[in-house]
Amino acid sequence: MTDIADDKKALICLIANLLRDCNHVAVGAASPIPGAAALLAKAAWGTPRFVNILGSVANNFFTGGGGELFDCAAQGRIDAFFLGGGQIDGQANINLMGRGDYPSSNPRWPGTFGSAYLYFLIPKVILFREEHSRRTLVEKVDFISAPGLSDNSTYRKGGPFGLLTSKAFFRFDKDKKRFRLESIHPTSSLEDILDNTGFSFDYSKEAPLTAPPDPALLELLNQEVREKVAEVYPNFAEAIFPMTSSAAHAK
Amino acid sequence: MTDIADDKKALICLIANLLRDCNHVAVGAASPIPGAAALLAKAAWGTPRFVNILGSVANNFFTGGGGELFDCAAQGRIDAFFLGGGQIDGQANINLMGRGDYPSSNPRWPGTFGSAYLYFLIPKVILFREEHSRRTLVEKVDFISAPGLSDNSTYRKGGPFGLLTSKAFFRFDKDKKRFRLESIHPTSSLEDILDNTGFSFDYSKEAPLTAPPDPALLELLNQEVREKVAEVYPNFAEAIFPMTSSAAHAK
Amino acid sequence: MPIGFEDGSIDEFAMAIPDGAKVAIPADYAGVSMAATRALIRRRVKNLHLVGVPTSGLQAELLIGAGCVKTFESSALTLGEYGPAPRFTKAVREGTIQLVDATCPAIHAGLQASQKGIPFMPLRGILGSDVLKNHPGWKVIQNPFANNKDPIVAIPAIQPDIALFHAPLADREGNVWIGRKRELVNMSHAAKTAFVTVDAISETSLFETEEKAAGVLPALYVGKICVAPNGSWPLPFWNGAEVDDAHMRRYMEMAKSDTGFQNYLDQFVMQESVPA
Amino acid sequence: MPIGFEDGSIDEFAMAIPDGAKVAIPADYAGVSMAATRALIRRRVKNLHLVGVPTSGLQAELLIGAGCVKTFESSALTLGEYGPAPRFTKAVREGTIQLVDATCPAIHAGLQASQKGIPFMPLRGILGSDVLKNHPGWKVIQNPFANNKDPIVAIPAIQPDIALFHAPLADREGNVWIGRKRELVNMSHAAKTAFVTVDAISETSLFETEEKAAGVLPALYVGKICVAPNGSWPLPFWNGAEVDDAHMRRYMEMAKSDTGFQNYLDQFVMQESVPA
Repeated sequence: MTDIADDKKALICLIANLLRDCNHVAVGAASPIPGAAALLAKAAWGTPRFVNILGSVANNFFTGGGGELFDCAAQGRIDAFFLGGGQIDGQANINLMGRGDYPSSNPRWPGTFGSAYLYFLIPKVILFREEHSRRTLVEKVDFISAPGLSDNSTYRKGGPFGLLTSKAFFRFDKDKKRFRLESIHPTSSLEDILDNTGFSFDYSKEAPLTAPPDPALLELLNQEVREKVAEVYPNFAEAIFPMTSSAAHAK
Repeated sequence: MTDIADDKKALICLIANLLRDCNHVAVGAASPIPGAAALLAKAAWGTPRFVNILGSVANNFFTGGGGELFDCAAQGRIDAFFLGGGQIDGQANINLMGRGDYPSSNPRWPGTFGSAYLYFLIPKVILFREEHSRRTLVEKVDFISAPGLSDNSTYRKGGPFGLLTSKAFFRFDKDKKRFRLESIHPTSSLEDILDNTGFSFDYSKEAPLTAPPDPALLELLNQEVREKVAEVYPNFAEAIFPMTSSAAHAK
Repeated sequence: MPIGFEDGSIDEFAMAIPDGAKVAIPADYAGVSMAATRALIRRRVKNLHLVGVPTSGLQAELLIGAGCVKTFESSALTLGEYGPAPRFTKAVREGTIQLVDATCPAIHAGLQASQKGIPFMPLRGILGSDVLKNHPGWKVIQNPFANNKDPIVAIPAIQPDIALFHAPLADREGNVWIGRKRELVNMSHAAKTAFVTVDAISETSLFETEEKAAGVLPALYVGKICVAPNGSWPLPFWNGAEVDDAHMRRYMEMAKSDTGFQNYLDQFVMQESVPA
Repeated sequence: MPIGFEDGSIDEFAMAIPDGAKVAIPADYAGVSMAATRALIRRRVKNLHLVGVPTSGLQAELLIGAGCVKTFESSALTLGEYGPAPRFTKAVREGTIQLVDATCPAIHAGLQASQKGIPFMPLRGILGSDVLKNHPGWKVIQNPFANNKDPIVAIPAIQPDIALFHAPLADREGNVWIGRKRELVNMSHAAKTAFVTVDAISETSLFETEEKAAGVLPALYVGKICVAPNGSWPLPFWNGAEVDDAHMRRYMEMAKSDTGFQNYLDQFVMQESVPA
């Protein structure tokens, strides 16, 4: 239990560092790790200055309705966002629609949401998928909900920055149109990653281990930011901050 | 003074009758006669059910900002509207831009406002211009802010219904593309109208006098509706309801 | 005042939504009229064309499961943390509903085009996705203001017959308070009319203060109102209610099988007893 | 928190609006920052491109008269019942300003295109008008969804550098309360940033209640705030103030002649003493 909590906290700290250069980060209500990371970065460095938790009432400052997120992205006012996918391939194409031949997908997943749009407009899109397996990280997705790359005639201000899983962090190299292994989490190994990744990617045999979280940052998360995370993601907070009594955070 | 007030009340009653078949009438804040007519019709018959006084705070029910009027018209949710013009011609073209060669108009008037749009989309547009002279009612306008007619390939759901002046009421005949004199106000005559109209129009030598206002309607205006008119158009109410003390309607 | 405003039951309200209607519905967090949804199933509505704005959840899942839906147009159907929607998943697998899969901003853009009375709205992104390849309505056009090649997707207007949702309050004139949920305003402007269930009636005008007025959908756009306290149950409601977590888990359990889903309908829809 | 939020004077606020800026300003009834307008004249700003949303009045009239304006883009400049705007009329007659004459919904559409990050928005109407014939930016395109000839006007995006207006309240986070005046939100979303004068500062968050939140422009869009009580004087303000009728009449009298207008500027702008 504590190990899993520690792993999740490490992911939160890693993502927080990736958001430090942002002014405004939007995250989904059902994305507790990215959401906690954005809240942590704001608490640690004051940047991102704006963190918008979509679907939340108290932590969402949009006042223009459900469309404002998309307009805001098109205005260049959202610096980072997170996308997942039932399948992600080596060209950073993502599939949120389903496995098999569309339209009779089996299984069918929820659908494309805003990915086919936001992936084009938000500069730093971080692909985040905890399950790292040949089922999720595939050679070629069955359905392109949103393409990782576009040709030169396509208006595109944003795209994939990297891919974070429970085993590793990859950076996406837009020139080479491939992922490059950036670091390996302490619970995994290069061999484990090669075994469980369905697409080919660049790597060095000396690929470093993912650095452990900075103790001060971890301390901040466990102390100050814990309350904020619990406000937005109560169930998640229960799981990763086991000392948090449910009474203390009941609404 | 009282004569002028009576004339204006007659115009109000005439317009009110034209609005009786409407669900929603929008009027400008600076259009007291049409505005009073809409309020009167609502009070008399319950139709229009919705009267929206633009630019007013208390009598404007739009909540979507300045653009809602135009969207609402495009949705087919506004049945009648009023347009004026420094010049109006025999094809119902209107000019709100200025006299002479654009852009160095002399004089320049305020500009086109929403006319170039609303004239196409609101079914019953009533042209209202009190000054009836060869200066205002011209053969051809110097600048078409909004055309009275469009060709068949043009998307057009609305257009001119009629033209009301201080001397007469004309109906616009879309097939003949001309105005037809409908009735002559008691203060004028056919000769007077022919003398003072710059465009040619159809008429019968037996063109009737404009019917005097229905006494019950006039009574309603003077009693119940007076307060409502004074709320929106205080200066105008002072002028046409001389018994209204300024104290009684001070805000 | 909207027809049937005072005395209508939720079942009468649902009767006014005809078979085959194109109905716009909000996402699970924005005020879903689950009370009207159950009444629609009770009245055995057929061939609905649902437009999930921009996504849907339990509402579409139940209507699809109950055989009320011909077409589902949206950018997702999600039950969030409860997992894959069982009836939707089955309908897709078996091809029993027609899918018009979009992406969130395109749903908004299609509604806004209808709201503005324009035939289409251009939209960035989307190019190169299989969503574009499979969408029956979208077209790629050249940006008329660009000198170089600049393709852009044109999203045709979506005009629902009815926008259907739940809101906290309506007043006696038929104005509805929607707070910050402006997608409900857009939906209603875009649709021919709006049908709204509300928790309660305000005896004073919602235009009484500028604060309240800023979050009002005017009566002009509203065709029918029905009082249905807690009408979004078991879904959460932005104006206070939390999701009924136990009920959602129970649904997921029952809806695994066809008979379980039928039992759910019998128990919670046909013989409705909504907790207060 | 916006720069200079606490300690900035109105003259410092105006200094941050550069020469040549494209500035969106609201209609006379929607919250005009006349305080900032006078400060702009005092700082002798040059070559402004004003976008009146969708019209302007005294604000543009003064700036044009004072020689601050290169381009005036709007659908009207009107002083309402006070009659023709004397300095505007003269500038048009003498050709000293560049005119981009539009129609109200096209101004809104151009801003909304910028707000949505799209190159243009199609718009009905306008065809056959001399407004279309003379507009430098609009194009007529064929509706790509029509089988027959169906021309429609394409309005290119209007992206102002700054949206400038007056509002009742801002909070310490930089959020601004605009009530029902959503054109101010559209203007601000469309512009690179918003500069706002306010009557007062709210010590509590404007997001504290849903009622208040529904009328908020979020701080994300706001670049600068300056406290300027009664900052719309002599214009009316939707949040309470009536027009200063006597002052408007005085302006009309003085602005008849060039010297009279200069005297007006000297007396009411250069040595400003705004009544409380």
